[in-house]
Amino acid sequence: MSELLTASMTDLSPWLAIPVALLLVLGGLITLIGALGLLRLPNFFQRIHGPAVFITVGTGCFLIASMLYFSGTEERPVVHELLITAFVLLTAPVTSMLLMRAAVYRNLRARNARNGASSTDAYQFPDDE
Amino acid sequence: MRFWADQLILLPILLPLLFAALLVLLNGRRQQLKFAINLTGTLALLVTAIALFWLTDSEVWPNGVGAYLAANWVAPFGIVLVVDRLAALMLTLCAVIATAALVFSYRRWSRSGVHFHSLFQFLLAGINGAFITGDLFNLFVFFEIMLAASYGLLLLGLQPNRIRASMQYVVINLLASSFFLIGVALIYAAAGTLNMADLAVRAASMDDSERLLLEVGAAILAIAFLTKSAMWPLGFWLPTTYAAAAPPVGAMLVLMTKVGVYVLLRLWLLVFADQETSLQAISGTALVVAGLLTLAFGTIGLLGSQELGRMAGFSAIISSGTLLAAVGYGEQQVVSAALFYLLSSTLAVAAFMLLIELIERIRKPSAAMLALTMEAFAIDNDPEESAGVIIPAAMAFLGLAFVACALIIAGLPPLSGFVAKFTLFHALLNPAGMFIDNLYTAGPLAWTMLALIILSGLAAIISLMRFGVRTFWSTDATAPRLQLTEAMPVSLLLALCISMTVLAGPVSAYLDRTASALHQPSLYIDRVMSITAVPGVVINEGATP
Amino acid sequence: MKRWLPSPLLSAFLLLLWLMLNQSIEPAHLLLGAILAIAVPLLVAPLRPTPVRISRPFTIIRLIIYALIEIFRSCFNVCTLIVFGGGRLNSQFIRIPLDLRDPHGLAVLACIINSTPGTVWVEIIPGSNDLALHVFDLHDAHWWVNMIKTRLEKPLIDIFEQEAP
Amino acid sequence: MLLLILILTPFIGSFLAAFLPANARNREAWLAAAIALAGLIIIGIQFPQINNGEVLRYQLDWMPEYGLNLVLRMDGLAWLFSMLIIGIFLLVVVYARYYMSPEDPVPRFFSFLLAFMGSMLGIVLSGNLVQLVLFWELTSLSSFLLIGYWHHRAEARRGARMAFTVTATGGLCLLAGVLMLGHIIGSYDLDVVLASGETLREHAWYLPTLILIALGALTKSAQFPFHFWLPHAMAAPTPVSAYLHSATMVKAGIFLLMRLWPVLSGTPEWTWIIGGAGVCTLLIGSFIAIFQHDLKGLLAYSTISHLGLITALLGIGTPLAMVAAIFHTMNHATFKASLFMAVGIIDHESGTRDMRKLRGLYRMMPQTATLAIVASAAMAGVPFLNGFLSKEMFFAEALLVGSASNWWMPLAAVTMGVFSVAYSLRFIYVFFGRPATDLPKTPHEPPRWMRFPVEVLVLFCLIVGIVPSLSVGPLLHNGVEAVLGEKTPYYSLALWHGFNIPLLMSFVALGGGVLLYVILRTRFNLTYRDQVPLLYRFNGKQAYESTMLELRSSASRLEKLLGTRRLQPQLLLMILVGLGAAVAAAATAPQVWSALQPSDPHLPFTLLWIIGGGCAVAAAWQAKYHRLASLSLVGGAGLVVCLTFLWLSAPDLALTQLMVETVTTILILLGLRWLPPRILSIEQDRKENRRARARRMRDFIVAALAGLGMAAISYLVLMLPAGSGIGSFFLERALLEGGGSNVVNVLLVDFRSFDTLGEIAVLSIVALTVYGLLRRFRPAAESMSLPPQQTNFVDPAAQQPPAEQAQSGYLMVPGIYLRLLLPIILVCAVYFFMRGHNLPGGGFVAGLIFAVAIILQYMLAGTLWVESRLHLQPHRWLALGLILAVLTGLGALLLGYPFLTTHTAHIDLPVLGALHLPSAFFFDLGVFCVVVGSTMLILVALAHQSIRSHRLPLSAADVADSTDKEKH
Amino acid sequence: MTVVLALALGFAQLCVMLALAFCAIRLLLGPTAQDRILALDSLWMAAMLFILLLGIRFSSMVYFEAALVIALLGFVSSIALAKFLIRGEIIE
Amino acid sequence: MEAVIAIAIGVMFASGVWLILRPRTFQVIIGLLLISYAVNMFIFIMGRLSINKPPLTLDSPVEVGMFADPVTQALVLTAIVIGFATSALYLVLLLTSRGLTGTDHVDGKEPRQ
Repeated sequence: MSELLTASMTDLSPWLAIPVALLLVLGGLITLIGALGLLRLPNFFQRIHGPAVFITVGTGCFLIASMLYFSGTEERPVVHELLITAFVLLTAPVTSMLLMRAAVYRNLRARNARNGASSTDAYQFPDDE
Repeated sequence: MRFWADQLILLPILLPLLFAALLVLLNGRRQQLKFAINLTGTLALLVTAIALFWLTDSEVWPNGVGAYLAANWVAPFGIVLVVDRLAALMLTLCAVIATAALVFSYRRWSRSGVHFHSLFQFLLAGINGAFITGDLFNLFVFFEIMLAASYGLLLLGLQPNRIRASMQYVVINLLASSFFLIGVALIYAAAGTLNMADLAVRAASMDDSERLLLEVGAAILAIAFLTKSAMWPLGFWLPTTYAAAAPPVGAMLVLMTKVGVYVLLRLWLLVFADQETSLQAISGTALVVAGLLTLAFGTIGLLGSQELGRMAGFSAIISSGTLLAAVGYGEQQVVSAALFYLLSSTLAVAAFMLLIELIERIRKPSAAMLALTMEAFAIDNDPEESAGVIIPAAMAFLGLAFVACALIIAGLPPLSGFVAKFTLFHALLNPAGMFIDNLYTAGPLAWTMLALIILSGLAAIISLMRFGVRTFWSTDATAPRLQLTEAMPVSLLLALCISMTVLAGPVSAYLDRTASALHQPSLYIDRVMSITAVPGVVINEGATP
Repeated sequence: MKRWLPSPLLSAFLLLLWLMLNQSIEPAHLLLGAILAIAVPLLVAPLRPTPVRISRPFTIIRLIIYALIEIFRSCFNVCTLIVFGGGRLNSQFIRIPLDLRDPHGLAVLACIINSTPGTVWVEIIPGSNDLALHVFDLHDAHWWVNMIKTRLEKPLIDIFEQEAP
Repeated sequence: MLLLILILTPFIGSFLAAFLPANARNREAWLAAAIALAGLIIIGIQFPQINNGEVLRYQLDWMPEYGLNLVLRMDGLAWLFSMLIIGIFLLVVVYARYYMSPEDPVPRFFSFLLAFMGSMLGIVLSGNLVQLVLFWELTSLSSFLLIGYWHHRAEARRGARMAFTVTATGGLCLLAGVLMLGHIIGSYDLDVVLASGETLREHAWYLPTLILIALGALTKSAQFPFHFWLPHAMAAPTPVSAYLHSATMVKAGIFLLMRLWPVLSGTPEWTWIIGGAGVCTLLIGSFIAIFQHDLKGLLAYSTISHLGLITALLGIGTPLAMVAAIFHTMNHATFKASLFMAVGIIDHESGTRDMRKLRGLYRMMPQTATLAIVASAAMAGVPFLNGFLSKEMFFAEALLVGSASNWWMPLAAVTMGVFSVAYSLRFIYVFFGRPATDLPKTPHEPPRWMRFPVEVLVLFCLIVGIVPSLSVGPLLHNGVEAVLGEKTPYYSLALWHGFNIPLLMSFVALGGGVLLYVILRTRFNLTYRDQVPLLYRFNGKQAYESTMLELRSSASRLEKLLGTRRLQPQLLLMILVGLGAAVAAAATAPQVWSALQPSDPHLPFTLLWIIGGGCAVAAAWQAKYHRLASLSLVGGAGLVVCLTFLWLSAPDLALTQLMVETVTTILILLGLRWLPPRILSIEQDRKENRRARARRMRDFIVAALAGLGMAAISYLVLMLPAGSGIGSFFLERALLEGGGSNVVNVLLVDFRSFDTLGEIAVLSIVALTVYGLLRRFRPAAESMSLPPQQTNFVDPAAQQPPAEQAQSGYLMVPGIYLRLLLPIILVCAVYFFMRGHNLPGGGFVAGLIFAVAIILQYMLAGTLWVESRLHLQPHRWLALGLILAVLTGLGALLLGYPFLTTHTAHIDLPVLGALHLPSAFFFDLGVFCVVVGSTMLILVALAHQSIRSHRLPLSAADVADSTDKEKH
Repeated sequence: MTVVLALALGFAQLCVMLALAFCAIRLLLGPTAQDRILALDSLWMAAMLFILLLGIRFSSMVYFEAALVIALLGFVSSIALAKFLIRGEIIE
Repeated sequence: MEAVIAIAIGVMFASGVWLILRPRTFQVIIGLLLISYAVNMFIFIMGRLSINKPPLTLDSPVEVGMFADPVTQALVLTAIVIGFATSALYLVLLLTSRGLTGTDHVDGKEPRQ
């Protein structure tokens, strides 16, 4: 761990450093929890919620931290991290939608093979009227 | 004069690249036009090669070594292209075989693949690049160009056996390329340079650790080249590949096997020749032994095979084995003789590859027809569209050509094969020079080699004669249809062999000069290291990131 | 105008993108960015068949703020559930009947829902305009339906389907 | 000069003859005869000089530095042999004109014959030993063609092959011998060689040299144990046999021995090898000859035996023996040629050569019969004929050598005499007795000119036999003198030397022969014996055939043993050899392993690589049954590699790796559809036998070793300090002289732009190859049908066409994003392209990004939809990119700089400020285009397979088994 | 202040590292294909975060582009894999 | 760090080697990918390891020690591209082989049992 502390970090004014540090810690925690969810949760439909946490919030925290940090070191507003946010927002839904659909219909096809489920059985809603 | 002579060095790579790109653009169905362009390119290449051949043997460049700084950066930083006698010779050989293969492909093969013409030109660019580059990594790049193009050409006209052969060929070459990279990387780690001449300079003054890296790197690198030159036990892909390849491609493959040998020769003599290290002695011996094993394997294979394509493959293995052993031997006389052998055997085996298809037409008329229709199934144009004149007395021509090839491959008189073997034997027996009697100069390895070469000649006689008798003297041989475009290339290659025989004196004198230059690496090194960049490049001072 | 600038919003975004990427507003970059912002949409126009119409900028801001709050709230919930939830999760699919038809509106909705931890968009159930949604820990399905229909769908309809009858 | 003409004319004639029309028997014969006559005249006018003991020499430089020149040298011996060769050739030509039937392809015959004659002349006139070998092999070759002339006959083919194999092999041995000789003596020039016999005989290599040369000579002269090829060579047309087996082919070996006699002979080894072979041959040959039924067979064995006689004489090694040898060579040529021709006439006229059928020919063809009888008498050594003289000399020499210790020598000589008389009698017997009636044709006298050559030869036999010293005395003397020089002994060629033991021996032989013949005929039923007594077990032909067969099959077996046609062993070998080479090199090199110190364990990095390594290993583990998993795992490993690059200061690499990673995944996924499903079944797994497991174990060990090697060498490199490389040069100059601050990029587009040019060439090639391959690709039958995902009833989107999916199906919402992303990604591509020279990025990354953007659209809406709206034409991109790159490079030439030299244009624009436009920019643009073109070409070509394969109608059966297949 | 920041950064890095590891473990374990794809996608995202942190730690904006590329194009292989699951081929 | 990366290269190389010795084409292509990763890393580390020293000489004069070796990076870049191209080629080849010979065995035919 020692080399982590010797990182070549530029000195930052406390007004920036403290929020950056907080954001980093928060982001780290959320990321860890998200990944833990992916690892620990028992089935796919639950697991997919884990990464969703860190993809949005974790990324957000780190990006803001990064923006603040570089704005401090470069002494100008650094906002290009917003692009990453934008891109993540644009791409993440696509992946999870397709994955969910793939999972749903794979399960359905498997059930179909077992006990002849049909396309209307794709979802089991809790309170289907 | 010098300026334009210098630019000429570039052409063997650039011409094919440009022509290839041009041919890609013509992705229509205008076969005739594409062929014409391709032929123009190849002939231009031939002219260039001959010009370089002449230049390297004249006084235009100091010591006949022409160097070119690509991108105007001096060695060892930029990439240097170097043409010396050996490179020019190989360039010419390549251009000749390419011309023959191309003309041969006119009737049938050039139509059987979409991008035959572009790939063909790319292949030439790769081979030529490998001959003239003076940079190890650049050599890798050109090897890859060459290999990639050869994969493409090998796969012309999808047939299961071709696919199977390619599966081997491609994977083995990919692995060999990995070895190549590992070797180059280690050499870079050891010497901190990629330029071969600079490497030679630095290799002379290395500390222990660098030496270790260099030697391991060189060993791994050597495996890559040895695989390409089909050393036993790394060369089993070769007969299969040759047997499967389309004849013009096969002819080019014959040349490509020699590229491995060429590089070994170049690096070996350039970098490792002057060093009295254990590596040199051991690996020299190892190379000779490996060459001999290859030779023996080729002999056995040749004896045992029935199929013409595989026979050609084993002939190529035999010639590789001979060359490897000769390179390992390293004496100037031997190298000179080996070069003669290289020229003669390459031309002959290439001619043989081209002949195979024609001969198959005699053998199994029905099978040949079937193959033709199978091809026709997928070919754009009608393959029977008459191209050129059908030559009379096809049978006699084929017979003569076959005999000539067989004679050269077996090393029987009167053609160049005999001269080549004679010079090789002579050099082996008199390594110290002309008839200097020294019992110990010709060691047991030389004797083994001599015996093996004789045996391989014998095997070639037996095997080829068996085949020839069965084919040409069989009762159901049918006179094949043969066109001028198919007969001409074969005749061209054989005519060259014959003229090599008649002009053996001048040719071997030239090769002696080549070999002696090779044995004076300082000529090459000095030339490469001393060439200066064209001054006055705009210095970009105002550059802002 | 229409011919040279098929989608002004996109062009503006691209110019912004270019400037942010280069982190500069020098004239050279502005010029280049402008060229790109005009040229690229023209080039890709054939591949983007659906036109976009947007109105009511204030609704957009309100929506964004609400979405952000929702995201953080759910994030906290989900994190708690992952860490302390153990096996007591009630993960369910729910069906939400939608009135929103505009594909772009749906897309934004999908973005918000997926960005909100704890909910994942599955698909618009074929043959209907109902959304299948997967909820991480379901307590009350109706709450979800209401929340989405009022807080998210309504503004989106306003934004994207204003001119629609 | 005349000598050169002499050598060249036959070859030129051979060439001309090949082009004469097939039915022009006369013209060809005239051509051949004219050449022969010209040759005779040329030789004739040399006689005075030769008679003066001069040696004619003509030299043409060929390969002087190898001591190989074209040297023509004529001395007495060569003169004599040339005379024989051309003289008999002339007669054979006349004879052949009548012998050959009009249906035969006569031009070829004369062409080969002329070539053969030329090569034979080449041998005798060679003044250089290597040149001699060259012509030597040429005779083997042309005789091969002559023997196989009637190649539609199996025995002709076999005979030709056998003759060629044996003689050519001998030729190779001879070559080796000559090379050694040359090495010992220091020259291949005959004059030098002949003068340095002492050097040779005292040299340590004398014995191997002798053996090799002897092998050459003995095989050619059909000496024991190589004699077996000769009888089979009788399958040739009779004129050929007459020529080859009397005066030429077989005499080449004899000639060689004579030629090198001054150098090689005079040692016990010589006597034992040459003499021994000769004696064995003469006995065996003459013995077997008796039991032949074929006339030509009899003559063949008789030839063998007479050659054995000459060889034995040479082996004896005394000067007088040499005289006898030369003399007998001439005599044998004359009588044997005439006999062969006579047999040819018999064969020609009666249609058979079987002595069991032929009877009483004397009545039908009295003149021919007389000639044949005289000739065979000469063969038997009857007085007043030439054979008698030389045989008597042989007896004399045998006696001389055969003192008390070598008592067997004269005995052998006499035995041979006895046998030869016996077989001569057997031969003559066909002319007597009751005329046969069961012959295929009714024999009668041949045309006048067909008999003429026989008459001439028989006349020679008589003249030489009666007045030897007058007729051949001077010729013989010249020949002998050429060989022996000062050692030439005194000898007399008189018919009568008084009563002496040789004469006695002659008579014993004559008498014994008659007696033997009578006994054999009456007691042993000679005529009907099928096998040669005692020696029938030794069947050379059988041995040859089985050797050849065995050679082929064992070679084939050995090849399979030593080689393989399968891929896996080859790869295994490659890795093992590579490993071995590396280890060997490391072992011989200086040892620096002590430099290795443990490095500090960097925790995050370690963790990163536990992940990476785990992914790699798992990918290897899953690749067989879970392809998708394996692919994802490789993706994971790639990602870790990418992070490592980034961590270790290589952002360019990281970017490139990321993009390549993505494209590769798409690529493999595109391909995965066409691979057969591989379903893991535990049952099958259990069945896998022990061998498979052992194989896996072995591969595992090899892989582990390879990995260990790589790790070790990597570690070593890392622990050693970096030397002074070329890197700093680039760092210092990239910005100043290369005009870019991203050194890696400047390296790629400037310093080492040549590499990049090559790299884009590789990309183009691969793309073109892939396109070519896939254009005619036919997927396997079972993968033609749609994947299970598209053939079920549960998925509502199963049968939607792709455009519909994107427009209103399940892809509608994602499609919005993907379509919006397209312009964004394109702008990013431009961004990465523009900044490449100064910051991480560049044409390659930009190209890949661009291609991915397009491919996303393909994935979204299907090939047809996209291509109906976008005409990308990847070929053009590719070609134009290449051309752009090359032309940019060539632009430098216009300014007088080398290819690819970078230039920067500085343009000052109002408002915008200074603009630096390096030519590397255009080069990079070329790279970009090529990358886009080739990536698109590859991916699209693959994607097209789906629309090309048939869309099969959905069937219930498909649905039923679709679910089983869905396991990846 | 630097120490605080460095500590926070170290903590964040460790967390992301562990997240990477968790994703990788899920990638290894599966059990279904969709799990693996999800894990791979998360791995990419975590890697992006990792790169961001690396950039902060080295105070360098060079690393930004790599993160940008992942953000923009990291999803491509995931959706390709997902589409493969849905349709059995990725380009129809 | 050095040891880690060395072992990493070794592991990837070993996995790749093991895979290319397998009989199925898919295994081989995955193996080739892994080998090319390993080799690329290998070339890369020949310039030794350097952290946070990307070879971007943004300002002159250049302090050489502050930058990683750019040469190996350039080499790896070329090698990555070429590796990508050749694996694409092999992939298509294996598909073709599969289509034409009906098997995904590397020899184009199933081994005799």
